[in-house]
Amino acid sequence: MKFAFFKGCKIPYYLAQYETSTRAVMKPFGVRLVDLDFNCCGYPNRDLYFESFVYSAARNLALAEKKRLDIVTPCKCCYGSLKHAEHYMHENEKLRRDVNTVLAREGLSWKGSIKVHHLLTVLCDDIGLPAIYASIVKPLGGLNVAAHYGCHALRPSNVVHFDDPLAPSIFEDCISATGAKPVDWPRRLDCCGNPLLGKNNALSLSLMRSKTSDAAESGADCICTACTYCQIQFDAVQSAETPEPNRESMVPAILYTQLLGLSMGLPERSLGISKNTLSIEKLGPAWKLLPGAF
Amino acid sequence: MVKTLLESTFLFVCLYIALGICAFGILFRIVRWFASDTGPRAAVIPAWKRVAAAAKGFITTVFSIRFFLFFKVLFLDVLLQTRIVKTDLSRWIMHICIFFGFMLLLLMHALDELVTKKLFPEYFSTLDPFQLLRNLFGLMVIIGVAIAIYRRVRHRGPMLATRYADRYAVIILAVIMISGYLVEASKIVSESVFNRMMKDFSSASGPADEDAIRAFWSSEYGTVFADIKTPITPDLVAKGKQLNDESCASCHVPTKSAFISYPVSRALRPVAMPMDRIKADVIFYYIHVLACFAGLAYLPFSKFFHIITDPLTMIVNGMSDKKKVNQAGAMPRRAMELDACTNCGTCSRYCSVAPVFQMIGNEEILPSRKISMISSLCSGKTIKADELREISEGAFICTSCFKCTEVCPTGINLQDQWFAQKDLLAEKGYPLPHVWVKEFNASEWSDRIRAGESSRTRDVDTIKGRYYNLTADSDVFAPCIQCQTCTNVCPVVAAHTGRKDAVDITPQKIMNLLRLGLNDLALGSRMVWDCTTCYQCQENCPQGIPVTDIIYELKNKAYGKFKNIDRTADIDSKDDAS
Amino acid sequence: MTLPKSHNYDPRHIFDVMVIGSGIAGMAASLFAINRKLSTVQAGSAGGTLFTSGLFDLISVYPVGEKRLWENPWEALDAMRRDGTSHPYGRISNEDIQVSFDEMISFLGASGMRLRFDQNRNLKVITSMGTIKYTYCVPESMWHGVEAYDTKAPCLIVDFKGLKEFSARQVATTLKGEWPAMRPLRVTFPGTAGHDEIYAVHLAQALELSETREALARLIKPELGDARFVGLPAVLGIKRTSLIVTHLARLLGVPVFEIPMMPASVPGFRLKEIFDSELPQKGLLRLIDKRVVSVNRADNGYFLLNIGGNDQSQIIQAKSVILATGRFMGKGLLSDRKGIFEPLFNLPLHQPSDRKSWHHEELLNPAGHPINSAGVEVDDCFRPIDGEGRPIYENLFAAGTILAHQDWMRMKCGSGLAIATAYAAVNAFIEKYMNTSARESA
Amino acid sequence: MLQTQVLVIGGGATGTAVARDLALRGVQCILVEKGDLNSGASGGNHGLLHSGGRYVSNDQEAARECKLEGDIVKELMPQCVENTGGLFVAVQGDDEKFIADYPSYCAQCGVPCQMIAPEEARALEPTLSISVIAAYKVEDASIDPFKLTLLNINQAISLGSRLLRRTKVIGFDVQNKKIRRVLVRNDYTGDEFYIEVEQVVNCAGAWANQISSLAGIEIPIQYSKGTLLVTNDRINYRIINRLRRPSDADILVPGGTVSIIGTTSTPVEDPDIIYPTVEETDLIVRESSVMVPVLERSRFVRAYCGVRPLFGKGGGSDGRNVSRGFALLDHSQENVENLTTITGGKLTTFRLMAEKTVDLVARKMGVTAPCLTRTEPLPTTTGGQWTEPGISPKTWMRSHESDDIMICECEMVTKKAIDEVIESIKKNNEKTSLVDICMRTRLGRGACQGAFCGMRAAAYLYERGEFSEREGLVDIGRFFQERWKGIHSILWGDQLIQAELMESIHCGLFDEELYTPSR
Repeated sequence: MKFAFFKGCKIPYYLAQYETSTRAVMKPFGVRLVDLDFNCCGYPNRDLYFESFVYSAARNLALAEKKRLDIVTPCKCCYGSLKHAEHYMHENEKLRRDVNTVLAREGLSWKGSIKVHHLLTVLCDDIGLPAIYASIVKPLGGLNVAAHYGCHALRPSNVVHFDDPLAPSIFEDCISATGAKPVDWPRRLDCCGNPLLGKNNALSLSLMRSKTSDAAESGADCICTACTYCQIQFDAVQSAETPEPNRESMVPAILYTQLLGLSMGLPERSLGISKNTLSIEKLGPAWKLLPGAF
Repeated sequence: MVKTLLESTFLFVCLYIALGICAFGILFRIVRWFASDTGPRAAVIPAWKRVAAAAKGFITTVFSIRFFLFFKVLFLDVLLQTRIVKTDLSRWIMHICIFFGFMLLLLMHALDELVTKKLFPEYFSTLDPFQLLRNLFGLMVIIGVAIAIYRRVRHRGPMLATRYADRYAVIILAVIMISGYLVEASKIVSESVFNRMMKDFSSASGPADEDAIRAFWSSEYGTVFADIKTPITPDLVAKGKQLNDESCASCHVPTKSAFISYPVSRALRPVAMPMDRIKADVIFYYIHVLACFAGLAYLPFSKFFHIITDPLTMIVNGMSDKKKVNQAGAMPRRAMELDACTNCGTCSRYCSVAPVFQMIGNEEILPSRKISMISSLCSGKTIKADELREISEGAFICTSCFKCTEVCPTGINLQDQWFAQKDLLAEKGYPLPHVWVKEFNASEWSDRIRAGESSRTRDVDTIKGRYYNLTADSDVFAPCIQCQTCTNVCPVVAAHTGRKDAVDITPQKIMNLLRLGLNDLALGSRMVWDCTTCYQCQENCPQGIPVTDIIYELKNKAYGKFKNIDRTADIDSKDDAS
Repeated sequence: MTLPKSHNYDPRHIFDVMVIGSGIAGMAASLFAINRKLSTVQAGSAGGTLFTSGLFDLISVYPVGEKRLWENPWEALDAMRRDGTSHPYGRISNEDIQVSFDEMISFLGASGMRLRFDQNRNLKVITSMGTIKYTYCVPESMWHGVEAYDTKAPCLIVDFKGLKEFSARQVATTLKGEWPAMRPLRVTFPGTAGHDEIYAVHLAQALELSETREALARLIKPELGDARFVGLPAVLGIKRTSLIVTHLARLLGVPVFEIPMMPASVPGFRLKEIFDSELPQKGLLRLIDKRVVSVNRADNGYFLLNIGGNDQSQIIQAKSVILATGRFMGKGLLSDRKGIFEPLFNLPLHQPSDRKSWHHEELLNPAGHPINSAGVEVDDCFRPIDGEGRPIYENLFAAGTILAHQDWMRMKCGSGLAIATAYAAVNAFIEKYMNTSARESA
Repeated sequence: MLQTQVLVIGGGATGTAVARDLALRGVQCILVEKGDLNSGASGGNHGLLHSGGRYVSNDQEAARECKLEGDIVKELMPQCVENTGGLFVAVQGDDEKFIADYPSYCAQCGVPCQMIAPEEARALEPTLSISVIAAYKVEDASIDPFKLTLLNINQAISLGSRLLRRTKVIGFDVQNKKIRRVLVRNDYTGDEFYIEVEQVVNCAGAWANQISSLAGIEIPIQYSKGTLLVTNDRINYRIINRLRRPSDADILVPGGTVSIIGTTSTPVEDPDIIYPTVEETDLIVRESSVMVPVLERSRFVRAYCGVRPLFGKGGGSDGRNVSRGFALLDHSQENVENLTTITGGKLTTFRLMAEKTVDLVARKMGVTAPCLTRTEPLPTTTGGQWTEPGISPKTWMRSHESDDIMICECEMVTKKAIDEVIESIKKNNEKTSLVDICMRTRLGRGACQGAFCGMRAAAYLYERGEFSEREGLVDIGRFFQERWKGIHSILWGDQLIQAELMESIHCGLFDEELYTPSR
């Protein structure tokens, strides 16, 4: 299997561990991730200019199309954005024409011949859960994990086609494969608040805290993410914005690729665990029980 | 003979003037590094703090393990310019040609007294390999300049903005090179130069010998004589060669090894005599030297300055820790980086949001453009409001991906510049649109929109989207049955952050404002600008209304209208209840 | 363990049943089909159950024109059968109705929503309008309200500042005549100070956290007085309702109950949550984001259903279809100025001759508007029939409110009708069609 | 016993304008209205301030009057007017001669009119059909008749007059050719009482004959019912008239946030028994969509009708040829010296009608004060401004108290608006009902037609203590019925879904039909 790897803007500098851990866990399954000269997925621009958002995304699609590679992205926001652009390009002929005219300036064109995948759907569907179960050498028994779905991959479902938008299970299935126990939590499908960071911090943090308290009340040891922005929010932002007296109650966040990598027995360094702001050692007893962890 | 540089009082004075200007210019620019407000909260960081921070940074780096990075940076980045080779081979070739050609000419030729003679006591400018190398180095520079000009013409456009100062620099460089070759060529063909040499150095005795040498120089060295009396026979040339070997060869290798100047001299033959009469060689010499002085004087004010700033930047950034940004120390560094930028356009080519520029045409999105705007932003110049608007749009479209910093051949910490720019813009009243939009409430925005529109009737045409028009199409929102599901699933409405920050209207109320034709009232609402775009409302709407897409469109339309509104102007708010 | 996934399923699979519609009828049909090991796929929009109040009506008014209320729903059903009505209930025995209810109740109970009922008696529930509603079955969270009303014991009704759909004072004032011991209390819901308007679902989400419950109890407790019950608007959580109800009761020292209110209804969200997450666990393939755009029939009689729209359409093959698309709100029936029609199969409909006779001149006319009795006519196997009474397709069934000759809003039989007809349709399919196809393959 | 100088009967535009005119001349009056303000023709029309263009071909007198009065209303009562401008457009198949003659008709009446190209008309009004072949610009405007009436009566009240709503005149006590006392009955309480009067002005519109017959006088009046439809959102910016001789469904009036299309003209026998029918609704949609095709698939939220009192007998079958001019009748000749009747006419000329009437009454009374309504601007008063569409959300979004919630979401009517309305009703010592609030605000007039806001408003009135025991339950039933009158003929498509939702909540869940007394 070979995919064009769409990192998005934040991974290289802010969340390098997501890239390294993704590459580390994909390698044993024979998945090759190819780097192309992608640009921004377009999402940040959608607030201001619709057409520049579509064009940015479409250019990425066209680049992958030129190489005849499907795209896989570990970021749910990028996933949603690329899927949206795909949807609009299919739906609106005038838009398709105009975007293709601009793409043609650099010898590109969009035909819609490739697919966009999220990391989880590749794991779950293309690699398949049985293969993942088979790759586990250190099951993470005793760890209660709250799966945070991330909005932009899940909704609107008629555009993103990710999973059942109201009762998705793909993430829990992936977590179960590692031996950890997915917890059911009321706010699992809610927003992490990151889209509002820098725009309305009070609101952004309020959204995040309603999720972390819910995860804690539901008995989760950690929140598991599969999205660049969600991870930044629950990890770096939570850590920076939680005042001292409440720091003990922070619920740490872990990337799914790190979780999977640990259960596959991959070396911690390749997973970049130490790069997470909130140390997973803080997971306390549950984590320490893990066979071979630390 | 022309007096050497040191012997001509005029040139001597010129040199000192040029040196003076250059030194003053460099000093001026360095002072400016510490005086420029290249970051936020400049008022509370006076220059002495910046100097202190820079000094402290210097000292701590020198006495830390990081000092060893110095050699790595110097060798790989400064000398071999590996940062360029990563992104653009032709640029690297261009740059290596100019850099090495020019530096070697400088050292070997311009500073021959100080450098070459010290290293090679037998040095003489008309001896090989020096004559050959001089031509070669000159050629390198010319090739480099040609590539540079070709690239500028070929990749013209906003990605590779050419400044006027850049053009003058290239012109001076070209003049120096061309005049240099012309000095050499005109000397080759000059009879009077030959005669002077004969007078000073020749051991020839008698006209026969002189004729022989003249014959030899005429046929082999390319000198053009007004009248060669005797026919040039091979014997005469052979004799001339012999005499030449005795008295000239120790200083003059055959001019053919000047493989550029010699062909040029051949081309000059027809006009050699008149040229010689007007002492063209001296004129060219003066042009050459004065152009060099001009270049020297101009150095701190032109692109040439990067010869100094680039290595400095590479060294400073290569050795310091990018993650620890201290504003006091960062300010002079940023100012220096602004001087180090050569406007090569690499950053723009790799910019993650460059496609946005393709679509909306705002050049201020492009990093190469931004960096030059930052200079004017920091210089305290008054910038027009609409320009500021464009600049801030460019600043906030940046996604902070660090790609530009990664590829910058000069190693400028561009991302840090952008962060500082954003902060500076926020200080000037241009923060992120999501933030400035809250300077007014929805109602006040609506007043402002109306103040700018003459017609009293509802105006839909100006808020039409190009591809979708959800907010103006009643088929889209009319199916609303007021069930409140959208509001009930909205996490933003649910977030209780106190009345000051609470959303003003709910998604359902937005649908109703649209239905009531009060679109303007929705545009500036907090609900629109605080929407997290989580799509819960849209996914759960039993009537299939694209609520989130509508909110997105409202943001687009609001931004389109608001950005042209002067936020500082007072307007009469119309009393609706009248 | 590989359950079919909405994002990844085998398009070649032939399903036994495709259920179209995601209201109570669609959910019930899917549940019954899966419980009978049929391979089942369901399509329908997201909000199908959001408008349900959480009460499970069987029947309480018959005949509607007379506004006759029945204490015992089974007797009402018997009376209706005696009158020879063509109501869909007439095609199902009381025993089957009972069994279908039991199956649904046990499913919901196992999924965390316990329902309470009194075998042969309709329960009386206070509504937020201050009316008393007869219903068959209530969620446990509302049960103490039934008890409180029966005993007219001192009771505190609490509402929240800014929740504009629910007024304790309205409930208490309206019921003052028959229940003088009821007292209203207004409190500011914890954490919502400074917010002008608050919304039921958000309160429910907030109550999932124990600290919110404790804060709320601290506000109510001092005002308790002699109250032996505390009534609250129906906002007691979505996922952990039983826990919240018991926790609040423990904190307050008296039983608490919920009062159903108008949409958007929290109990509706609860049901949606249960159906959405539990049915796929049992093996249902849910295509919740998809709509059935068109239907074709293969030569072997199987249905080929075109799912989705513009860019991503897919064909699903199913041996049978249960149409549970509801009425106008559910888009099972569409209308224009000339008449009503069924958009998917273009089924013949029983309907008034012209629009003039769709509605009465009084909205609250107890006889009910004729348009509300329009719909799909079916045979005893709940297959839509043509003018001659013959089934249109052997393998097409209909259930729920799309059926003709019923006015669930006046008879108070919405959920009962949905559950019982879904049950009958699934069983009819198994009996008629699975056996036939088994014979054919043999 | 109540006493008054003048008793005005009828709380429509004319009656309230008469009350205001009298008050401005220093004459106090009592205005009795058997229902609520504007419950007759004043509330059942387009809300169109005619430029006169509509009448230039068939009633030049009316056209001139409209032009003059229209200008006065625009100047003195701007808060009730949206000066939209208007268009007359003809589509393929319309009478070409009429189209060609139209400018000269206008010129004869002094009504400004400017021909524009069909393309320009479509640029101004994008919803116009592509089959438009001719268009003229005129000076039509839209007017809010509810606000107009409220502001007129409010000024009269502030000058000392009184309004008695739900008060029906049931008898005159005539002595010596003069009405001495008027017997009235309050329909809510059933109380009957006398009002001692000097003069009686009969402004009962379509009910004028019923009033005059109490004094034994017959007034020849024909009743013509006109039905109109309200769209869910505003479709046009200007008033769009069909350029032809007056006929069915040929005027589309934008009224704030909606558009109103009508009307029909059907003779009826009894002005009390009128409701929009399915046939009329279909006719309006069919006819109007020729001019504005989008109406064929638009969502309509309401149908309503008014009955026009047409003075005189004869004329064509639909009453369109009977004069729309007004009739001022001095009943002195019929032996009742102090009774004056004003009837007929149209909304645009309501002020003129009042002026002429009060001139006559003042003469009878020997009052010499001149008419001031021709020069004095109409003041805005609290409680009177909330009928304007969009005013409530605009005010609320400008700023509001923290407890000022929105009771009605569709039209965004706030608690504050409702409070003000209740206070203004209480000033008159009356009890508030949901129907009253609906008339004085936009409550229940939007898409949901009361399904949600009726419940919230009832809850709020309980909160305020306006209702005791089951009063609110009964009142909400009345409110729904009032709304239902206007929707049951337009229930198809989205609006049928809305109605189903309404019924499923109020019958399916709340069992309200079991609590409403059967009729």
